[in-house]
Amino acid sequence: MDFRTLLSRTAPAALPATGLLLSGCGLRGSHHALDPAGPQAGAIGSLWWLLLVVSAVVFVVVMTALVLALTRYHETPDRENLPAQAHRTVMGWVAGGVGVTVLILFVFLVATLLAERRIAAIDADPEALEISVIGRQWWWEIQYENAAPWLTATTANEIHIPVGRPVHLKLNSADVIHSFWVPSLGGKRDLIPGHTNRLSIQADRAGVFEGQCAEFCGHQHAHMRIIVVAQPPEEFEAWLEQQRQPAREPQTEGEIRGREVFLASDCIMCHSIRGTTAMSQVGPDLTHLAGRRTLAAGVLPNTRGHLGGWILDPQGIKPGNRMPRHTFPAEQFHPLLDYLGSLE
Amino acid sequence: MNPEGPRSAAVLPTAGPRAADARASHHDLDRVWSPPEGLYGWLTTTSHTQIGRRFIVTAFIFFLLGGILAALMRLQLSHAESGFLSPDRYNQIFTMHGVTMMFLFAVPIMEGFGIYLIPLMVGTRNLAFPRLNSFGYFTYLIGGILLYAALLLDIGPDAGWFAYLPLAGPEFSPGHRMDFYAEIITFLEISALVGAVEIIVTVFKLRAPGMTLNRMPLFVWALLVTSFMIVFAMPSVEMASAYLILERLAGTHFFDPAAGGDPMLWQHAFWFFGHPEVYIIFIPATGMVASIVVTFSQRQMFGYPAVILALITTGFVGFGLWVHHMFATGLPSLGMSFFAAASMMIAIPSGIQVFCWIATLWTGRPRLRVPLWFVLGFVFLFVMGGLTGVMLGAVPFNLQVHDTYFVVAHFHYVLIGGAVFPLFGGFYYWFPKMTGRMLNERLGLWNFWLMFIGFNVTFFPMHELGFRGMPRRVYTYLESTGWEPLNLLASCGAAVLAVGVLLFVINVLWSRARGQAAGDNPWGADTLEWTTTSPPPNYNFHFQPVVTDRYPGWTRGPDSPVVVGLKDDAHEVLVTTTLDAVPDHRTTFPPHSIWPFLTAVAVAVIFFGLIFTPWAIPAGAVLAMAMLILWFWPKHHVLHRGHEEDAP
Amino acid sequence: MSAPESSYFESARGVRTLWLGILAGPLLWFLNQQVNYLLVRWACSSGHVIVLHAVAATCLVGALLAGKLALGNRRRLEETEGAESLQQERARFMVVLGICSSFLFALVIIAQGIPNFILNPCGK
Amino acid sequence: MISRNMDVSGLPDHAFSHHSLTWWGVLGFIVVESTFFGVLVATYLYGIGRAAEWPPAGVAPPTLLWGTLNAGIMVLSCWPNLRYKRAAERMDGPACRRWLLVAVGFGAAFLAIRALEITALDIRWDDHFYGSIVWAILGFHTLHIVADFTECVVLAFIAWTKPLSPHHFADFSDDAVYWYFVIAMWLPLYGLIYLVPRAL
Repeated sequence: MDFRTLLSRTAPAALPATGLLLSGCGLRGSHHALDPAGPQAGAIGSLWWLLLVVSAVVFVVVMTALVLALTRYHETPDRENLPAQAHRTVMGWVAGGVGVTVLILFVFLVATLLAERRIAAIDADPEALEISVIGRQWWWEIQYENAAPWLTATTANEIHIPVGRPVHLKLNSADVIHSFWVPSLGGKRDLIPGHTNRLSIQADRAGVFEGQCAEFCGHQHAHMRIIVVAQPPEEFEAWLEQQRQPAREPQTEGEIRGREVFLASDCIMCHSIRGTTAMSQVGPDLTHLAGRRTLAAGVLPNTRGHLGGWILDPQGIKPGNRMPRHTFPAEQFHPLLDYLGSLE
Repeated sequence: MNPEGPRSAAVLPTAGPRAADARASHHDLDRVWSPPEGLYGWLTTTSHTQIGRRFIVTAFIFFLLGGILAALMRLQLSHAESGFLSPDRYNQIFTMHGVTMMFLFAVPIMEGFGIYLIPLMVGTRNLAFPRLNSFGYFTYLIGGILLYAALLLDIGPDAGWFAYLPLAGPEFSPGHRMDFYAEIITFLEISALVGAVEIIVTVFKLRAPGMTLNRMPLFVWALLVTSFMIVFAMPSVEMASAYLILERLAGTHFFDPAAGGDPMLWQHAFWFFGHPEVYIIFIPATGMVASIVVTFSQRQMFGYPAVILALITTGFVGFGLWVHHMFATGLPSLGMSFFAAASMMIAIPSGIQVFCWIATLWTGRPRLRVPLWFVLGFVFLFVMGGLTGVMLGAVPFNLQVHDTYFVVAHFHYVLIGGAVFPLFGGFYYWFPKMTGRMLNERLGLWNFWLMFIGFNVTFFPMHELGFRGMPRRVYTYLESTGWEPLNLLASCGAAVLAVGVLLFVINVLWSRARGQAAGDNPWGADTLEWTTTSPPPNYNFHFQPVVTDRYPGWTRGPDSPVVVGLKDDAHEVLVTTTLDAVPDHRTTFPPHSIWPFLTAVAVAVIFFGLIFTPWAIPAGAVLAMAMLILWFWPKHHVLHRGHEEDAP
Repeated sequence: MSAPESSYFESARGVRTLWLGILAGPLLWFLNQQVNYLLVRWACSSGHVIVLHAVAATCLVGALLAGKLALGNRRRLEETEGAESLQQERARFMVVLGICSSFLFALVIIAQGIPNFILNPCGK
Repeated sequence: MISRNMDVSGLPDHAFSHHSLTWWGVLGFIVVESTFFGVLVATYLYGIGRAAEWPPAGVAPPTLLWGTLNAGIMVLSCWPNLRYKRAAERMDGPACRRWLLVAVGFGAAFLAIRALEITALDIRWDDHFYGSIVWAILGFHTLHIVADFTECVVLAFIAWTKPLSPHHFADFSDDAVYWYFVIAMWLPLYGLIYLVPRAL
């Protein structure tokens, strides 16, 4: 019954498999609310099974009563008056049914409140890691804040978390209401302009967990996906340390040329690459673009071909999104892709 | 200062057959109560049977249109990354699907049945405010047409029927799309509000003598509770959409956090209406179910007071649930849990009703005809939807499935299962009364089973899609999500469902022309509407009946007591007291009139004009005021002259 | 003519008690919910969860008193003798509604009182 | 079974107060509109709950003079309104005509003062949330005064130009009920707009 222990036992076995996934394109992750990967989703899963089993019994009983009512032998001819004895019997059944209903509902209520309390207790962990998530039309900005502002790591559409440690997400929106939801890790929470909401998640096994914006937010609501990559703590720390660094300097001639193209283009109107003069905050931070699994908020695998396609025709891939079409002559375009592809 | 004494003394029971009263004649009644002919008659009629039928037909057409939109969505979603609809179109379509089904179909059709049936069921000649009724219909019709015109012109609202701010605000929805939403919703709901006031006053003051509170048919009770809910719920959405108008038109800051506003204010105001709305749709359906169950088990409703208790309880608790649409917004969890508790407790009255219906069938002799089949389908689907509803009340579980296809599945089970199935049962049940002909039974069975199977195939898989992470309101999804097979299955189910509905349309068209003649009371039903002819005459009853028990349809005979002494050459009806329906005075209804229609047009000018210019307010207001004055002006004049003419 | 006692439920006073029996429960429930909902943030900042309990308890007592009133009305009805008049029949119906609605809403108030024992008012 | 028909020809053909259908209709719309006002009040209180300062920093609450004067005159107008309603229910034509004129006079006074009240505001509806809700409340209430004032003028015109029937008197009586409502609504709104910000 306790999914948490079950899963924490099976998690080590799952590691090699997730390793394989991580090395692949990374799009096939887990995303099922009843396949919990953390204690929050686990608590909700247990609550669900209770609700389901009791409800199924109730449903079967009511349907049986309905079928019996239709098929039993009837002999009462009078439309208006029922013999007192029969009335009492049926009244007893009805009252009993109502009584059982009340009882079940109170059980549901208490079970719900206890599950809620359990989740709240996990959420209160002072050791938690805090990550800031900002919803934007139609992508997610992720910030690992640091007391030293220059050590703040900013990325997009991909949250890395350490396995086994609670994570507090600080949720804000830069435009309309969005909702953060990764089913394997727990319930959702809205990102509302003017409010700072919080949500705690925790992964008890390594893996890639997918989610998606759950509150309608305009044209590309359908393509506002997010992935959570749960890694062993040391792997996570290494990743975070790398993310804090400014962008890798271009090495090859193509990459150097690519950076020139980038900095001369209108890309810099929206994007920033830390360590260069591109510092705009409108679009996703590209400092470590090549290290991400996906492009365009989880829509495309991050390959050179897809990146090129995305730059040339973003409106064909995500109609209505904020990135305009660009045309580059081939002699600029290939170096640009070289450079962006080198930003690990 | 009211002459209470002489009033009651004036009621003199007269012995003898009704023929003793020679003054009443079919001919005079018919002349007085018939609407004028032709287009002018269509625009001016105040007859509740005509307007009620019109509400039902119009709302059903909107149901078909909303269904077509749903079919387009299912077509788009049947395959991953389908290019059939652009996100821009899809967003308009899903918004209009919601707006249509909630505002243009469900509420108006329930009110339409109420408008048609309630005067007949309480034994009077018309609704309390016949001209207001006509006004209500035209506001509804004009509002619906304007919304669909916008959709066809590619300027249909596209921020969802719930229109959350700031997405629906001026910054993120520039252009006129959401102006249409804000203006037309505000305008349309006028219709629901006037309908509710009419129904309340009719039920309170125009019941046949002897129809005390505890003899009112359950359908009348249901519509009474619904109307009260409308009166308290609709103003909330009206005010919210008025704020939205101001926000978009005048630059106010109700929802702008940068200037002290809050987007959550919209959600509170919207759902304070939005949740009761669900019960506004569902409660009339339970009234239909009660009528059908009683008639087809030939047994009085088991636990009549318990069922009414359930209706009243649902009506109240329905106002204490709205926050459960906002569990994910980060409100304090203790505060939310009060709403979670209420969301679960509302299952008690629903349970009481289900048990009483089953008990009625149990103690009666059920006859399995098409209306009862629809009710059985209803019980199946509604119990299922009700149980998922209880689950959704559980806050943590809600946070997983909120705004996913699980919720889509849930509310279609309670809205289609809980309201559309009873409604179809109601169509089969009252069609003979409205047209004088029976609907075809065999086609009806096909209709039922195709709808029932199609419905389950469409919506049951959506529960699982929700668990798999599929959010609502997405125009497409990636193939890698693995949602395609279940979506394809759902789309196939939708096709079956659509064929079922099509069979119904065919059945209605065929039966209206060639159906078997019905007679006054083909089902052996118990309520007053079945004691008059099918279809009823314009004046409903030759003599207003005097009711002596709860089941006049079963107990009344040709010699049963009636009301005599009402003028049959004027629109005169009897007004009775609220609790015990004791005759109080006679009142004369105003005649047919064009002004309600013109007033509706004038009010439409205000709201439609506001989409484009604020000057619409003064211009439209002067126009509307003029129409209103003309509407109320001639009434006394005509009445007065009428009095003089009446004098011998 | 009916006895003076049986016309009690036609008098304004009698009718008022009948309606009170039916409506007091739901109205108190609504009050309980709204007040408690509004007080949550305050209870968090001040730490006085007891006030939430007090509101729920007061409303519960009120609903039960309405039930008692309705029960009293039923006794009054049972005391009247002879054939039941139209008005008495209707009054009996309203009394039954009043008893059931009072106790049903008492139940709902209890259900809404439970979270105060389990959850922390500061929890999000 | 002998049927006992009910002869109602002796009943009156008009009624006042809660006997009349129109009274119930008016009551219905009063409830609807009270709910509207309730939503406005709730919005205002919601704003207070969200704001750190109410009214926002640098904004003074509306000046007391005109609002208080209007509230005072409205309370005073209950008296002629009562006379007007009573005259209508007695079917006293001459008295009714006179009191109707007085009512029109009061309506004109409310409107004139309301105009001063609105022009005295030093905030705009598009300044901030506070400005929006204050304007919305004042505007919505003014709409009611305008509507009822117009109705009063029309009724006065009818009263002075046509022979009056019992139905007219019933209408006059219902109109008076509506006036009470418009006045009764102003008192809590006055407290909300003028007194609450000062008490906070």
